[in-house]
Amino acid sequence: MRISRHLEKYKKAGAGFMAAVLVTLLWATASITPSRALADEAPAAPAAAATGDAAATAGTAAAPAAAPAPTEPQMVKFADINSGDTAWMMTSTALVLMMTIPGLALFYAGMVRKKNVLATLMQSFAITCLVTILWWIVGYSIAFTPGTNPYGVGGLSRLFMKGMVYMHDDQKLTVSHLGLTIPETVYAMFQATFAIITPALICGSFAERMKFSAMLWFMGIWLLLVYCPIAHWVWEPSGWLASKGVLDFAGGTVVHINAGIAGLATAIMLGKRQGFGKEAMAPHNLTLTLIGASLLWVGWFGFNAGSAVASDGRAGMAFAATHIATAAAALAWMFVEWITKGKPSVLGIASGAVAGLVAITPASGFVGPSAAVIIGVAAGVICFISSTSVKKAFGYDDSLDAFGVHCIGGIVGALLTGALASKEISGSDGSVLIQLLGVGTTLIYGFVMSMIILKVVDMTVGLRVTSDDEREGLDISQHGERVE
Amino acid sequence: MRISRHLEKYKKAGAGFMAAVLVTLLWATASITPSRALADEAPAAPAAAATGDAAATAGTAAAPAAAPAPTEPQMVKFADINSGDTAWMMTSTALVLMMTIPGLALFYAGMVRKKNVLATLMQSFAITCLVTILWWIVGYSIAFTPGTNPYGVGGLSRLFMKGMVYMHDDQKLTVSHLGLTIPETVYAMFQATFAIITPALICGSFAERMKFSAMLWFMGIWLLLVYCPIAHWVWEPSGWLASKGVLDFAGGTVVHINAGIAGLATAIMLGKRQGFGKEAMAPHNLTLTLIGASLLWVGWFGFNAGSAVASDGRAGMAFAATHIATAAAALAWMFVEWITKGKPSVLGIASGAVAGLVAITPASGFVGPSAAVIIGVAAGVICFISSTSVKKAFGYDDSLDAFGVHCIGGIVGALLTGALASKEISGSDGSVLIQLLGVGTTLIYGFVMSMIILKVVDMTVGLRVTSDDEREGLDISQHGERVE
Amino acid sequence: MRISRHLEKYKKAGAGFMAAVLVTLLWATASITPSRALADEAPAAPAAAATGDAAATAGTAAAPAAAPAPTEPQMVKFADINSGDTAWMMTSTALVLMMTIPGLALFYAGMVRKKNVLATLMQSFAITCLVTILWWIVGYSIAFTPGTNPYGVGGLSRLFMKGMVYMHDDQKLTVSHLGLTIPETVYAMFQATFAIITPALICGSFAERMKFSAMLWFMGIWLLLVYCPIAHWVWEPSGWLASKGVLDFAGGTVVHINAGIAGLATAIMLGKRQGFGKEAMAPHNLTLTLIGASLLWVGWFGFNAGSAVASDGRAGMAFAATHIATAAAALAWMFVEWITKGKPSVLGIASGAVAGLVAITPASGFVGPSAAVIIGVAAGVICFISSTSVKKAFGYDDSLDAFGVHCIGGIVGALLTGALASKEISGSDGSVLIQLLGVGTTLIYGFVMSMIILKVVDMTVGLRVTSDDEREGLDISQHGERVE
Amino acid sequence: MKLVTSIVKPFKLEDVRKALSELGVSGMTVTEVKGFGRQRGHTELYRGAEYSVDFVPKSRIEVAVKAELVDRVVDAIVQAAKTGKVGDGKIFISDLDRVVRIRTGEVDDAAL
Amino acid sequence: MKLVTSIVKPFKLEDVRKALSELGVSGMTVTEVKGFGRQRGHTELYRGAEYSVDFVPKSRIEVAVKAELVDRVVDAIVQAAKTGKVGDGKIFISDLDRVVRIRTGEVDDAAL
Amino acid sequence: MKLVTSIVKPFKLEDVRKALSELGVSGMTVTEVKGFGRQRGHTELYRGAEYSVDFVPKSRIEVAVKAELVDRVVDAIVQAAKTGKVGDGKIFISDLDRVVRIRTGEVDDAAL
Ligand SMILES: Nc1ncnc2c1ncn2[C@@H]1O[C@H](COP(=O)(O)OP(=O)(O)O)[C@@H](O)[C@H]1O
Ligand SMILES: Nc1ncnc2c1ncn2[C@@H]1O[C@H](COP(=O)(O)OP(=O)(O)O)[C@@H](O)[C@H]1O
Ligand SMILES: Nc1ncnc2c1ncn2[C@@H]1O[C@H](COP(=O)(O)OP(=O)(O)O)[C@@H](O)[C@H]1O
Repeated sequence: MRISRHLEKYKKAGAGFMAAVLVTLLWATASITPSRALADEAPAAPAAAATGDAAATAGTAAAPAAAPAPTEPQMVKFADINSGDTAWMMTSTALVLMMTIPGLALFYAGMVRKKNVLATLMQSFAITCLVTILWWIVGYSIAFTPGTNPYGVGGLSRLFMKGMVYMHDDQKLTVSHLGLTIPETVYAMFQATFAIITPALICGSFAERMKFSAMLWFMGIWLLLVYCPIAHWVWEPSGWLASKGVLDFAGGTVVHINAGIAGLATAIMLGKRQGFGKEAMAPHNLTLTLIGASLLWVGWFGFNAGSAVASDGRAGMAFAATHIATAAAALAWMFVEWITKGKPSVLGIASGAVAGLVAITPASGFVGPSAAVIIGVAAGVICFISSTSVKKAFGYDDSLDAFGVHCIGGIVGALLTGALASKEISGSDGSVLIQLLGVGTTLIYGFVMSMIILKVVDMTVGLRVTSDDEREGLDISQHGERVE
Repeated sequence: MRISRHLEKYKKAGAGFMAAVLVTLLWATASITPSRALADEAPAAPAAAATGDAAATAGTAAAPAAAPAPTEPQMVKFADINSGDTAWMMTSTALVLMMTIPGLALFYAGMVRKKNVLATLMQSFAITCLVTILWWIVGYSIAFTPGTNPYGVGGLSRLFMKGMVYMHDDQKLTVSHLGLTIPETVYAMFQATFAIITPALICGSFAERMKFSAMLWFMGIWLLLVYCPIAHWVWEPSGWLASKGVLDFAGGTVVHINAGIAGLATAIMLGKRQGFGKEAMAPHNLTLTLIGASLLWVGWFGFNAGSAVASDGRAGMAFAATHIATAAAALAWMFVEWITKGKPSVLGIASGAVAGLVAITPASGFVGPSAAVIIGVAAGVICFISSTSVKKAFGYDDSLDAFGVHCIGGIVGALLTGALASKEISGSDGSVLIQLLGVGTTLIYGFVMSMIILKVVDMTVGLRVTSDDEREGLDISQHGERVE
Repeated sequence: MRISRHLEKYKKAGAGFMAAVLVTLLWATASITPSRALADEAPAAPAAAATGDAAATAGTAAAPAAAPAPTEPQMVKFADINSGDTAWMMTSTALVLMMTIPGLALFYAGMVRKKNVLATLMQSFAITCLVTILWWIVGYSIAFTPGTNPYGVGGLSRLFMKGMVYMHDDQKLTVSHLGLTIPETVYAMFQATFAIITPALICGSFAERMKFSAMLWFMGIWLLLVYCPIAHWVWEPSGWLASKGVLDFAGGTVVHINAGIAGLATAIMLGKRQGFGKEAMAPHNLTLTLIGASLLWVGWFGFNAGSAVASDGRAGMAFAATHIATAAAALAWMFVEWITKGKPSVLGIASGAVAGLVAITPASGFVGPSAAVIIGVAAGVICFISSTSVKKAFGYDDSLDAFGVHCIGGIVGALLTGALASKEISGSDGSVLIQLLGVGTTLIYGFVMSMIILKVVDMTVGLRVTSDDEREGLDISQHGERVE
Repeated sequence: MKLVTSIVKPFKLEDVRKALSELGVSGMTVTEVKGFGRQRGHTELYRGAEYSVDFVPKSRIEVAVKAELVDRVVDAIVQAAKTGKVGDGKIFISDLDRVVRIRTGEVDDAAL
Repeated sequence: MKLVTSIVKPFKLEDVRKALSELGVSGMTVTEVKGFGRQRGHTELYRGAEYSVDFVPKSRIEVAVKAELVDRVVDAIVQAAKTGKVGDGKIFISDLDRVVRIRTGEVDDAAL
Repeated sequence: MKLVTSIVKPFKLEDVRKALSELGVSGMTVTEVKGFGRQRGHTELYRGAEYSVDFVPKSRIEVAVKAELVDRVVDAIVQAAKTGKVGDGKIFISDLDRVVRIRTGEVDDAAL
C-alpha cells in the first residue's frame, strides 16, 4: 500500500517525462524539412576565415586577423574543414563522454554503500541521456548561439539543431563561430558532453538518499535555468562575463564551481543520510573508484586539450599542464594525508587527482608546466582540507564531496588562473579581480537558483526517498535491482 | 572418468585449432617475400583521386568526380594519405576494438550468473583473437576486395594480407578503394574490428550453456561462411546488394541483424538453460553491464562516425545522430518500463541505449539529429517489447537478448533508414523496399546457414556442456577458474 | 605500539617525499619567467624540415632529406605543425596513459588475493603521479635532449620543462628533433606515459609484500638511474646504442626487458610471499584482469602506432602488426595450455595477449602482418613456458610474471626484430647481433643497478612489510582501506 | 523443539525448501558455507600451474521445528537433497531450550 | 552456559550489539544469512520481466552466556531488534556443554 | 555425538584442518563470520576521516564428532589455532541428538 502509493508517484513522474519526450517528437518530425533555405541565409565564410592550423595544413599562412572573426554559426565549404582538428575534436568528445559514463559513474559508485551502487551508476547514465535530449531540443541553441541581451541567453536559431547542416551535393556545411575548422555537429556534441558531466557531478552531494524521479526533474530544470545561461555568459562572445574578460579555458567556473555549489544546495536541502556521523559509511569498493578516477584523468585530456577546439600547440600545452597538475595534486593530497593521518589512502590519491584536474581546467590553455605544478599542489592541499576539516566543522553531508572537491578546486583554479596566466602562451593577461567576478556570479546565481529549483521539486515530486527505502537501499527501492 | 573423457574432447578440439594455426604459420613464412612485384601491378592512383576532406586539406578543390572512382586496392604516394583522416580511423579502430573487449564482454558478463562470468568474458576475448587471425588469412580478402561474381565473395589478392604494403624508400603504400586517403592497413584493421564484434554479439543468445570448443568452431566457420559474404554483398561495390542500392552506413544489416538472427538460431539449437523460467536467473552484477554499455556507447562513435572513413562533416553528422538516437532510445525504454512495470531499471536503460546504438547504425550517415530521435524512440520501444513480451510469448531462451535487441533493433534501423534518409546529407534517397531486400536476404541466408553450421558442430564436437558442467558453472567446468 | 612505530616510519618516508615536492616548487616558481630569451637561441627550423605526412598534407612533396635532420629541440612556426599527426599523438598519449591506469592496475589487481587488491591498484596510480613529476623536473630533459657523452645522459636544457614553449603572438612553438610535426609538449607527454608504465610493470614481480614507502623510493630512483639512461642510449640519436643501430620501435628493450629484469631483481631481493608454494594463491577476480588485458590491448595501439610519431602509413603498418601478433600470441598460449593442462584459462589467454603485445613492440614499425604472426606465436609459446615451468624450476616468486612475460617476451621480440625486420617497410635491415647488444646491455645494466638501488632502500626504509602486515593484507596495513 | 541443521549441495536448496513448506515448515535460515569432506573440490589453473581447491561450496539450512515433526522433516530433507553422489551432505539434530519470536515475544511452538 | 542464537534484521545489528554490551556481554559472532519466512522478499526486474526473490537478508548473532544471564540477554535482544513488523526474526536458546578460550585454554564461564 | 564449533582467526583455518584430519576427522563445515570481542578491529580512513571498524573477520568451524573424541579434538584445535594474542577465539561444545548422512541415510556415528 505504501508501495503502491509510491508506484503512483513514479508513474506520474515518468509519465510527465514521457509526455515531454513525445511532444518533442512531434516538433522533431516537423523539423526534418530540408534546412537549405534557412542555411543559405548565413553568408558562406571565405576560406581564409579558417584559422590557426586549419590555415597551416591548408598550406596558407593567413593570420587569424585576416578576416573579421565571425560572431555566429555559418555555412562554409568542405575545404574549410581541417581533418586533423576534426579528428581531435571527435576523439575529445568521445573522451569527455567516457569521463561521465563510465568514469564518473564508477568514481562515485565505489564510494557509496553496496546497497546504493546501482542507483549511483544509474544517476550518471540517466543524466547523460536526459541532457542529450534537452541539448538537442534547446540547450545548445540558448548556450552557444549569440543572444540579443548579454545578461540573457542565446537565440533559438538552433532549436532541435535545425540549421546545423551538412550538404553533400553543394559541398557545404555549417560551423560554429567558436570552432571554424570543424563541423558544427562536432562542436555541438563536444559541448553536449560538458553539459552532461556538469549535472552528473552534482550527484556526489546527495548520494544515497535522493528519489530518482526527483533527480531527473531537478537536473533537467537546472540544466536549462543554470548551466545554459552561465555557459553562455562565460563562453559565448556575446555573453557579459566573456566580454568582461573572464578566463575559463575548459570550464573551471562553468562546470566545476557551478556543479559544486549546486551540490552544496542539494546537501543542505536534502539533509544528512540516516546514521550520518554515527554509522560507518565506508566506500564499499574503491576498485570502482580508482577505475573511475583513472578514466576521468584519461578523458580529461579531451576536456582540456579539446577546449582548444583545434589540434595545435595550444592544445598541446593544455594537455601537458593538465597531466602535470593532476600528478602534483594527487601527490600533495596523498602526502598531506600520510603525514596527518599516518597512512596514504587510495581514496586520497584518487581524490587528489580529481582535485588537480578540476583546478587546472580553467588554467590549462593559459599556463605552462611549472605554473601547473603550483596550481596542482594548491588544489591538492586545499581540497583535502575542505573535504575533511571544513566539512566536519560545518556538518553538512556533502556525501562524496562534490562541493569540497569541485567547487573549492574550481575556485582555486579560477583565481590562480588570474594570477598565473601567461601572456606568452595565451596572448592575454589574467586578472584575479575579473576572475573573482566570474566566481562570485556563479556562486551566487548557482546557489540561489538551485535552492529555488530544489524547493519546487520538493513540493511537487518530493526530493527524498522514504526512510525505509533509504534503509533498504536505493538499488532495490528505486530500481528493483541488486548487486550480488 | 567423465572428466577425463571431457579433457579428451577438449584436447581434440584444441589440437584441431592448433593444427590450423600452425599450418597458417607455414603459409605465413612463405608469404613474407617482398611484395614489390605484386604491388607494382596496381596502377599508382593520381593524387587527385583523393576525395572530400583529403583533397580539402591537401589544399586542392578537386571534386570527387575528378577521377574515375577506383574499384580495387591500389598503390598511392605517401603524399596522398591524409593525416587527419588516418588519425581518426586509427582512433576509430581502437574504439571499436574497445567495444568488444572490454565493452561487450562486460555488458554480457554482468547479466549472467556469477558461476559463468569468466566464461562469458572469455567468449568475447577468444573470438577477438580467433577472428583476427582468420581475417589476416583470408577474411579481409574475400570480404573487401572485388570479386568476379556479385553473388559470390571477393578475390584472394589479399590472402595473408600479402600485397598490403608500405614502401619506405619508394614513398608508396597501398590504399583500399573503399578509403583512398588512409593506409590500407588501417582500413583492414578497422574492418577487422567489425568482423570481431559481430560474432561476439551472438554469444548473448547461448550464454551459460555452450561448450567453449564448440563455440570456437562455430564462430570460425560462421565468420567465413556468413559474415564475409554478407559484408561483401552489402559493402563492397561489386557486391549485389551494394549495387541494388541497399543503404547500410555502419552495419545495421551486416553486423546487427546478422548477429541477432544467428543468435536466434543458437538459442533454438541449444535449447533453454536448466531451470529457465523456474529459477530466478537475475544478472549477478549490473555494475559490469553498465560499464559495458557505457564503453559500447563511447566506442560506437568509432563504429558509426568511423564508417565515413574520413574525418569530415559526414563523420560529424553520423557522430551527432549516433549520440542523440542513443539517448532517445535509452529514455524511451526506461519510461516504457517505468510506466508498465513501476520502476526504471539499470538493465533497462542500458538495454535501451544499446538498442538505440544498433538502430542508428545503418542510418547514421544518412540522417540528421531529429530523424535520429525518431529512430531512437522507435528502437527503444520496439526492442523493449521484443525482449520482454515477444520472448516470453515464444519461450525461446535468447538469454541476453542478442536477437531481441540486435536483430530487431537492426531491422527497425534498416527500414527507418529507407524512410528517413536525407538526400541533402547523403546525396542519395533511401527506399524501404530496397532496405527490405537487404534485411530479408540477411535474415534468410543468416538463419539457414547458422542452423546448418550449428548442426554440423553439434554432430562433431557437441554444442552443449553436460548438465553437471552447466550446473557447476562454465567458469570451473570450461576454464578451471572462479571469481571470488 | 608496533603500529605507532610503523606510522613513524611512514611519516618519515612521506615527509621525505613531501620535502622533495616542496623544494621543486620553489624551483618551479623560479622557472615561470618568460622563456622567450632562451627560446630564440634555438634557430627557427625551415618549414621544409617538416617530414612525411606533414609535408604531404601541406601539399608539398618535400622529401625528408630536403633539410639536414635537426639534432635538438627547436623553434618552428605554427604552420609547421601537422594537425593530423598532432591529433594522433595526443590520442596515443591518452591511450598509453590508459594502459597504466586503469589498464595495468586492473590486470595486476585481479591476480592478487582480495586483501591486496587496493594496494596493487595504488602502486600503478602512485607511480603514475610520481613519475610525472620527476619527468617534469629532469627526466624528460636527460632522456630526450642530446648529451655530450654517448654513454651518459642528455642535457639539462629542459629542466622543469623550461624552454618548451608556445608563443601565441609570434605564432611560434618548440618541437622535439624526434617529432618535427607535433608540439614538443605533446612529444614530452607521450614519452612521459612510457616512463610511467615501465616502473609500473615491475610491480608484478613483488606483488603482495612490498612496503608502499619503499616502493615509491625505489621507483623514483630507478626511473632516473635506469630508465632515463637506457631510453637515452636507445632512442636519442646521440645515444650509443642508437648510433650502433639497435632497433626498438616502441620499447621492447627500453620498456619491457628493462622492467622485466628489474622485476626479477625485486623478486630475488624481497624473497617469496609467505605460504608461497604451500597455500593456494589463486587470482581473486579475473574479471579485473580481463578488463585490464583488454585495455592494454586497446591502449597499445597508441604505444606502437604512436611510436611512428606521425599519422601515416608507417603508423598504420605498426597498428596492423600489433593487432595481429597479439591475437596470434593469445591463441598460442591458450592452445598450449589447453593441450598440456586440459583447459584453456582466462588468465592464460590474457597473459598470451600481453606476451604478444610485448614481443611485437620493438618490431611493430619494421615488420608486416605475416612476420607479426610468427613473432606472436613464438612469444605466446615461450612466455607460457617461462611463466610456468621455468619459474617453477628456479623457484623465485615472480608473483605476477613481470619477468616471465615482459623480460622474456621483450627478448623474443628484440631478437626476432633483428631477424625479420623488412627493408621494404623500414628502409633499414635488422641484425640479430646488434639487437643482442641492446638486449645484453639492458639485462646487465638493469639488473645490477636494480639490485644496488634495492639494497640501499632496504637498508634505509626497509623493503618488506612485517609478517603480520603481510598476513593481514596490504590494503589495510598500508592504506587502511578494504574492499567489501 | 529441535533445531535441524543440514548441509546440502547449493543447487538442492530450492528443492529442500519446497519439501519443507509442504510439511508446513515455511521458515528457515540459510548460510553459504565451505564444506570439507570426502568430496574433493575441483582443481584450478594459475598461469598454467594447477592446484586443487579442497573445499566445496555448500548451503547450511537451519530449521527449528516441533519435536514431533523432526522425523518427517529429516525424511523430507533427505529425499529432497539426495543425489546419491558423494558430497550430498549431513543433517544434525540438536535440542532447543526455547524459541522466541522477536516481533511478538511469543515463545516456543507459538514462535515457529 | 547457553548459546543464544538470534536472527535479526541487518540494520538492527548495531542496536543489539549496544544492548548486549550494556549487559556486559561484549563478545559475539555474527553471520550474514538468508532468511525465509512470513516476510516476503522484494521483486526484481529483469529485462522487464518481474520475479520475486523469496529470501530476505538477515544477521545471525551467536552469543554464549552464563545460564543465569539468558533471560536478560533475550529481553535485551527483543527490545533492541523489535520493529513490530513481520520479519523481525527469532531467538533460539540451546545448551552448551563447554566453552573454551583458545588463547588461554580457560574453560566455561571463565572463557566468556 | 557432539558438535564442536570453534571461532578462529582465518589464517589459522588451514592449520586447524590439518590437525583435525590427523585425528581422522576429515569432514567439517566452515563459515566466514564477523567477530566482536576484546580484539578491536582496525581503523579505516575515509576522505581523511578516521573511524574504527569494531568487528574482526573470523572463521567458524563446525565439526560433528563422536563423544569420546571431543577432548582430543578440542586440544587439537587449541594447539593449532593458538597464537597467544587476543582474538584467538572460542570453542563451543554442544550435544547432538542425531546425525544423518544424506547420501546413504546412515545415522549417528556411521554418518560421520
Ligand atoms: N564431521 C563433520 N562435521 C561437520 N560437517 C561435516 C562433517 N562431515 C561432513 N560435513 C559436511 O558435509 C559435507 C559433505 O560431506 P562429504 O563427506 O563430502 O560427503 P558425504 O556426506 O556424502 O559423505 C561436507 O562438505 C561438509 O560440509
Ligand atoms: N522455523 C524456523 N527455523 C529457522 N529460522 C527461522 C524459522 N522461522 C523463521 N526463521 C528466521 O526468522 C526470520 C523471520 O521470520 P518471519 O517468519 O519472516 O518473521 P517473524 O519472525 O516476524 O514471524 C526468517 O527470515 C528466518 O531467517
Ligand atoms: N560470548 C561470545 N559468544 C559468541 N562468540 C564470542 C563470544 N566471545 C567471543 N566470541 C568470538 O570469539 C572471538 C574472539 O574473542 P576475543 O574476546 O576477541 O578474544 P579472546 O577469545 O582471545 O578473548 C570474537 O571475535 C567472537 O567472534
